[in-house]
Amino acid sequence: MPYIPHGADEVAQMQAAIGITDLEALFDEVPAQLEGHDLLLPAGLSEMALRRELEERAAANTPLRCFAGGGAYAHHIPAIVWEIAGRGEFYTAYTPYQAEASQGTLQVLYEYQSFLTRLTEMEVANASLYDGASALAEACLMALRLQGEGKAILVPDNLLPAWREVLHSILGLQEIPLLGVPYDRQTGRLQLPEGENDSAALIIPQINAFGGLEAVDALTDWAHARQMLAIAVVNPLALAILKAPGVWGQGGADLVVGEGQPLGIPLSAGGPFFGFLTCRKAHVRQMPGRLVARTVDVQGREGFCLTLQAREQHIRRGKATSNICTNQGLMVIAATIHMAALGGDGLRQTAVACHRQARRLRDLLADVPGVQWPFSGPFFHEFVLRLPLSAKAVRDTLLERGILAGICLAEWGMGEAGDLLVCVTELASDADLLDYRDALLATLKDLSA
Amino acid sequence: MPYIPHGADEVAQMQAAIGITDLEALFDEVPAQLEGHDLLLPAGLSEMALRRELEERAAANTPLRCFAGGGAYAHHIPAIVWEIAGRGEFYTAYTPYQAEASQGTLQVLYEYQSFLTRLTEMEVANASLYDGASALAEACLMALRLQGEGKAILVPDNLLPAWREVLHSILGLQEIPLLGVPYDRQTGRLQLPEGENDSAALIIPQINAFGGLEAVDALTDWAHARQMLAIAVVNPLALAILKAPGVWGQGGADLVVGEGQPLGIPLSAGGPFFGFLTCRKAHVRQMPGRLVARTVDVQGREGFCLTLQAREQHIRRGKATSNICTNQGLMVIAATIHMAALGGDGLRQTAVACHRQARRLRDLLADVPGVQWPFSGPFFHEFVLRLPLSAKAVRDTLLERGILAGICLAEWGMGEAGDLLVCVTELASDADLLDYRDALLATLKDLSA
Amino acid sequence: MNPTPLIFAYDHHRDPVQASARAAEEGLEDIPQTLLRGDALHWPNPSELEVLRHYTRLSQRNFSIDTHFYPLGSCTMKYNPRIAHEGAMLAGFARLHPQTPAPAMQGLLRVLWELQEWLAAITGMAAVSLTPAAGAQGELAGVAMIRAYHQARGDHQRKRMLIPTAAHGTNPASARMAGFAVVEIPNGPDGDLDLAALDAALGPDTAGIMLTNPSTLGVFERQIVQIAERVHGAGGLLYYDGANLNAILGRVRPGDMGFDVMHLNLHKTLATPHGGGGPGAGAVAVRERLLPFLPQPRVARDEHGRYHWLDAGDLPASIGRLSAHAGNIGVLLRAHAYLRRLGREGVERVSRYAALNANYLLKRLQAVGFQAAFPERRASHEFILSVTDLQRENGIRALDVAKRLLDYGIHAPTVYFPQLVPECLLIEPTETESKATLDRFVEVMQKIRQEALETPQLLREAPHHLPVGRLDEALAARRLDVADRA
Amino acid sequence: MNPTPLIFAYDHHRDPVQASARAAEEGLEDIPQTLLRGDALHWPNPSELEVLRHYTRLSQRNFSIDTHFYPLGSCTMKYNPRIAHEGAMLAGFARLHPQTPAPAMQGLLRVLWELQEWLAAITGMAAVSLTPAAGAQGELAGVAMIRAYHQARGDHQRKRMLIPTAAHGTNPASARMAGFAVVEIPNGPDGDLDLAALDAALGPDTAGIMLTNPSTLGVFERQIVQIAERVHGAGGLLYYDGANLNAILGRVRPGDMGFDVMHLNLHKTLATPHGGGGPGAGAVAVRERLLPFLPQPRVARDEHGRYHWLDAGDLPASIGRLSAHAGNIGVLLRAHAYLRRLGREGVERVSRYAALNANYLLKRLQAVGFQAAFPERRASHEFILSVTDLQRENGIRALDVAKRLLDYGIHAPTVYFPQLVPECLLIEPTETESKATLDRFVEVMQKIRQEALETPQLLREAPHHLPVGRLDEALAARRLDVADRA
Ligand SMILES: Cc1ncc(COP(=O)(O)O)c(C=O)c1O
Ligand SMILES: Cc1ncc(COP(=O)(O)O)c(C=O)c1O
Repeated sequence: MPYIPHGADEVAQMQAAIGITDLEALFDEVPAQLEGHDLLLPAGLSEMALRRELEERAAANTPLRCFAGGGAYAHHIPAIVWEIAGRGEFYTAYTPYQAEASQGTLQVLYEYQSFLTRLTEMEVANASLYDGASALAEACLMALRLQGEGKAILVPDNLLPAWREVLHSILGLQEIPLLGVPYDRQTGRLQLPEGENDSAALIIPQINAFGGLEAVDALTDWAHARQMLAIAVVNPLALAILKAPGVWGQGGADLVVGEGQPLGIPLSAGGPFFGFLTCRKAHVRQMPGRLVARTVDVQGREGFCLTLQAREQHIRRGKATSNICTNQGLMVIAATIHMAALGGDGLRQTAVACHRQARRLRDLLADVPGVQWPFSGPFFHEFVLRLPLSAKAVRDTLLERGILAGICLAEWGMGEAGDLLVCVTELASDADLLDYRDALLATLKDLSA
Repeated sequence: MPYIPHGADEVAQMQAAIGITDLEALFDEVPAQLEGHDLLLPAGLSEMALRRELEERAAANTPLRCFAGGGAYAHHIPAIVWEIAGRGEFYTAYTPYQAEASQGTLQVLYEYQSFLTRLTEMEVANASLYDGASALAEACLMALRLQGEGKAILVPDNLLPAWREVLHSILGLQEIPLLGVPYDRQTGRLQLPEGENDSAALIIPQINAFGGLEAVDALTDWAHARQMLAIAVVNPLALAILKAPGVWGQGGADLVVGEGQPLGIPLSAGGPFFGFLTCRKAHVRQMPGRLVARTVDVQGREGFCLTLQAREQHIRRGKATSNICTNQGLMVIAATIHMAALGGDGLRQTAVACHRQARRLRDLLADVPGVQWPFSGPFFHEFVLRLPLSAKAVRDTLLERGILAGICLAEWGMGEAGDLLVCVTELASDADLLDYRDALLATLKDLSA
Repeated sequence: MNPTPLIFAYDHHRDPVQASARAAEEGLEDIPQTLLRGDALHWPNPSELEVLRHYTRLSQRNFSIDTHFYPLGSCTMKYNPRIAHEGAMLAGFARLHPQTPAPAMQGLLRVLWELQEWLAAITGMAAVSLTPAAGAQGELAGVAMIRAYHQARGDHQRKRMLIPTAAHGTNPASARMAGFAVVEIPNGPDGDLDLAALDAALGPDTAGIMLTNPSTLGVFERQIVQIAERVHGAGGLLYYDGANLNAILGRVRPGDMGFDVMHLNLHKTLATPHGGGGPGAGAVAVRERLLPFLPQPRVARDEHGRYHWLDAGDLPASIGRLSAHAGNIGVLLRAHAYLRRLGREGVERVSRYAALNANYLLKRLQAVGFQAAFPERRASHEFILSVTDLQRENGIRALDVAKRLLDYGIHAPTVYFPQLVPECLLIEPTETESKATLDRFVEVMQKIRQEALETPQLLREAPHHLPVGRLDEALAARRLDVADRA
Repeated sequence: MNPTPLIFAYDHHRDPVQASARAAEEGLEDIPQTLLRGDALHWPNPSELEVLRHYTRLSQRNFSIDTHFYPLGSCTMKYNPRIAHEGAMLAGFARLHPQTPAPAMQGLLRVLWELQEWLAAITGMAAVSLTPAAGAQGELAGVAMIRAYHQARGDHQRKRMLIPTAAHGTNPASARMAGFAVVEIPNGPDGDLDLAALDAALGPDTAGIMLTNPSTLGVFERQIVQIAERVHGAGGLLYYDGANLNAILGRVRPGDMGFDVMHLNLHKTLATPHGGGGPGAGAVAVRERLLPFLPQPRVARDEHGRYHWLDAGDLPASIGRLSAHAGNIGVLLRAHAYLRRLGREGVERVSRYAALNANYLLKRLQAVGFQAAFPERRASHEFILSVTDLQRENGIRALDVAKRLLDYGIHAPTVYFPQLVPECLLIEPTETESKATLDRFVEVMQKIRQEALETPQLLREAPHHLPVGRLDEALAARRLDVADRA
């Protein structure tokens, strides 16, 4: 009996203690007509057979050198990160409600909060939300609580399309108006909406869906000038080199959210990742999600515990700041170890390496005939390449050469048919970049022949 | 600086404390002519580059379905085994000389000793030797200490050839006579030497190099009748179903050794494995290697510590029972977890499954034209197949089909050119057996064409 | 004797150069200065050993399933098989980019498709979407589908969601987040729902009801068939909160009880780990009539046995996307591995042994003097004790019992939930614990009961044997030190 | 509060049938009854969770590098990089059967070949065999090669091996195991070898000398060039015990000091883990003249860059095979990964920082009152303190200091080795520890010194804060309970 320890004698003794002779009796309060349906599941496997099957399934996914980004980035994760995060004491603990028996998790979460506030230059970070996109939806709801309900949210058209969809799904349930903000077709960067506007908040993506860098200072000031909150959406790795949202413009962004995946989380086909959210202390009572605080015990020894739980559903129920309960704890533990393992220098070096390799690839591709750059302006580690042929056809052909060449913007309903969003991280060696160039050259030749 | 934590200020402070201004000064006692040679090593790699290289090197080893045995066996290892054995607290501890700070390792070793004594039905097990073959050499030296020096050891000709080589290498240094014991060409089993014999000990392999089962009761009694010690060499997994050496014949074997690898140790191209050695309590003072005992602390609480250290080199130096110091501790920890994870039932089921699948394959191969069984008689999970062609040619061709078909006895200097030693374990599914049969059929056809 | 400093203590100042000064030399000169970070990041630079040692030692300050009995009610802290972790971490899964075209991820898609099928079989529902990241997001998806369903029928007035008072906090929070008003329905003294109150609440504005069965009171709702009839009769739909599915796994299917939509907590019922607070997975399952509204993406199989994603284009009536990708895939892989390992027989066994352990524990704890909240009822997979007797006697509260349990190396049960039972302990042993562990728990509880009566101060000041004593939560909220500042 | 029972306590008696009764039904009927096990095996049948919990909890009862500072002299307890573990456990390595033909294991053979080359470069030797399983087996191989060398030259009378009194116990034990008689050579008061005693011992029966440099006294043997000249002059060979190689790694090559043969402890110098007592790897390196005698197998590369094994057939003069396969491959993989990560620069840095840490610690400990065994000498990578002053004062022994250190969460240094320095502590911090860790060690040692003078009983009864107090080793040997009987 996999995972059930009971021997026959033990079952007999336990039944006797309960006063039954058959385990079926334990279900005598269940109306009979509800039971006894055939369960259409296959037979169980031994662990040995299961491992073999898992390995076969894993092997049925083609290994590819990854040049796709779009909100999920292939990075090196130091071996110690999952070695530690996978330790049973972290991996199989529950949410740290019993603080004294959870000081390990709690201190890690406190350190995580500290890392994130330093990275974003904000004052408070929660202990995670499901992912970047849903974190953005939560940030919008938080902004509306701060700004008064009924107002709109300004959503950039160059925000990642899946993120825009999530905003529509979640905020749409409360019929919150979402107003698009267009981008300049030459630069891919946001165009400031003209005229009056009494929306609650402006979302500012740094980087945008094309990998481009926005004029974040001006955008922040524009929002603040109109009594809007500025909600920054940032790549946490990029913040090692880019200006922290806490100091954007005159006043800094009010809320900062992002996808934590670049901080030590495996791509894993899109999840589990984690969303982060940081804000100013003044707004903490409207914050969704868990918070850990440093405090002392009865003897005055330092310790950590959950705090401001009255914001949360298990206390406040229908009036909570969010319905979130289980969050992405283990991902945050891994991210904390990852941030520590890289250290400040390593984080910066990684960001720099990503960008340097991206620039190198761009330079190499300049030699490829027919290739264009639809957008001018600065970028971080990701850019749009306009191919003279269908980007989809090119991408699919490159798969056969073991390369995931990028994301076809057309599949996102953006850009033109030839547009490929290409991302380069520190994982790509110089040889990989040359291979990419050569494979692209060959493919363009083959496909145009 | 990989793995060295010192910042520049710290180095400066430390130098000041020492009273030097340059690290080179720390080596001022080293004669100058000894320093300054060029170190011909490649430049260092980042962890990222190293991981990639390691994966490439691993991938440069062909994945094969394994039908080779000969002292190293492919078994399923439950996921928890290395998950726990790899925990830093086990993985990076030293030999448990400081008992109070090593109760984890010590209790595991005590449990290991208990498992092994129960498995072999002996009274004492040491805490490991390097591998099965070197453990056998140690057992022979121990037998000579017990029986008086100058005597010979009887070494079966059907003991694994590498093990015989090790005996020659190690015992040869002390010029100990090793006398071969022949085997019957029909059965592959040992033939009892005739006439007088005042050797110190007889080695009895169960299973022998052909996978065959020996008449262990008779062999043990024969040895004892001549005042020899009986040294059993056993496969620990097989002991789940085979008679324990402690009860062989009238008196039971005196020393039991074996290769521990089948108990949860990855094949890893041949090591690290571990050798085990069990004996009767009467002989414990001649035992090589570490021993853990249960005892109590100052408050009467149960605890564990190393014992009878006076047998060991760090106390007894040149007169120790062996020169062994570092042994195979972590392998023994893994083996203990493995034995616990399988449990008594699981161990037996595994042994049964191995043998059942081996019989199945033998039955399937009966259909293959030209194939013979050179040896009659019972076997455990391994047998010799006589092919009508060079076994080497067949094996090498089957590699291309992803199958390691077995071991060519000719490469061991045993048997005939067509002899292939085939091992089947629980890892082989019924489909694998059919694939083996089909691949062999096809290969024999191709090669004879 | 070894307090653990924060990671920020480890700084060897390897590289004191101002970050901004380095931009050009590092190859960032194409990025305008105004967009670059000005100050250096105030981060530590620990060595790899320092990191490893720091977090390894911190890990040892946790209770966890792998180290302690953890009978936390409503949380189903069962064994999380390690093989599932090994499988999910295989490079072939862990390194897949979410934008990989389907032909290059057939292995994964097959796993997801099978999991959809199996969850449909387990729940007795027509179809499944795996995307919700946890139970609460599953609830949100579920009630959003109820909303979409009514709206698609032009039934716009159905704005009220009925929820038992005993329900988990996420239920009302999710309903509110989906734009519903919440109406609370009380339970009767036997733990079952108050049918009269239900009738009174039902009406043309009823969108539906959110229930879990067995309920959060640890007993099976015996009137479920009648409730379903009445709610359906009033035009409402039934939502099943799958948190307690372990109690009936492989035995009773929510679809057969009359539920229209539900989520499963894969991180409870299907043995994926809690990770100190997540990640979970809250797959949703629906009857036929809600199928068009399922959140996307989902996985489909074509006639050639090839797998592909269904997304916005394929699912026009979908409530949409709840996260940027396809949900917590790594968790789904683990749940799939668990189901594959157990198979049909193993799955059926789960609820039987979960119930055995709970009922055994209940009986034995009653025998040593503890009061059950519903003594006349069978326990489901969990049950409630109330220590109001100890409170009356000596002022001992559920919290004190909980903290004292920690001293004995046992994680505390859930306390003060459900809120309507005073001084309650909600105890869920799960099927993966042995009789010996349960017996030790009884022995410890008996000892604690005696301590509560004889040396109550011992409980009030507990825990005594952990790295920290009882923490000052009031001070924590007042000071609000939630980040270590540089 | 939670003593951990033995694993044998977990038995759920799942299958009470007598083993032998099942033989036929299981498909073992082809094996004669007399060869089968009669009784059932007296083994537990724990659940997977019980196993996981039991051993996870036991692991927490260990000190280890990953959790504690571990300045164990002569053992080089440096950080064991985790990436090396990950690499060695890759299926492509871990599942290789040793009898895999060379063309199907080119990846592994390349790694081993490179490691041979790199170790030759590091040691300044001509060739390397990786097969010895640990230092002591390396020593045996080494002295066996010395024996083979003399015998090959017909020099049969060379039966005596010279070994300093301070040497590690394995040196004389290995020499004896190889058939040599051992002659001990004393050290002078400054730690260097007594040259007069050496001269007196040298003669036509001298096979060689076994040395380590820096010696086990923690100082560099300054006369090494002279020693080599004299031993070589007498027709003997020099064996280098590589245990202390970390002190000179990348800086001084044993080959340049005049050694003919040596082993390396990869589990010390090359950062492979100790695993609670092994496995190690004791690769041997030799000068040209001993090359023919190296133990087999070794790896060679042909002109096409293909790798293959060299074994008995290729190496007729080899001392032979020391274990059934090619040594502790998994350990070798880890050592290779470490060298690959560090590269030339990193390797050179090791000895510099190992020496910095040791000398810093020595100076600071002297400053707080501890006595160095060789105060006039530089420390190598380690150094010796002697607490005879505390013994005289209060009867405090090195052991008491060691046990008290455990209370402060620091693993004890090596004590009573080398045996010739009374009440000694051999302290080796290694290069991977930070200044902060060393400073804390000094602080704790200072506190312990004070305790030794003021409250000596505290030390004599230490440790106080570990799962067990000081254990009764005499009772252990007397009772000899070395296995739990069924
Ligand atoms: C009864 C009940 N419902 C819903 C939830 C919410 O599930 P999740 O934490 O996965 O969001 C929980 C979780 O504890 C629960 O116990
Ligand atoms: C100086 C010295 N020589 C030799 C050895 C023996 O090495 P091993 O334990 O690897 O056999 C040791 C191990 O502690 C040692 O310190």
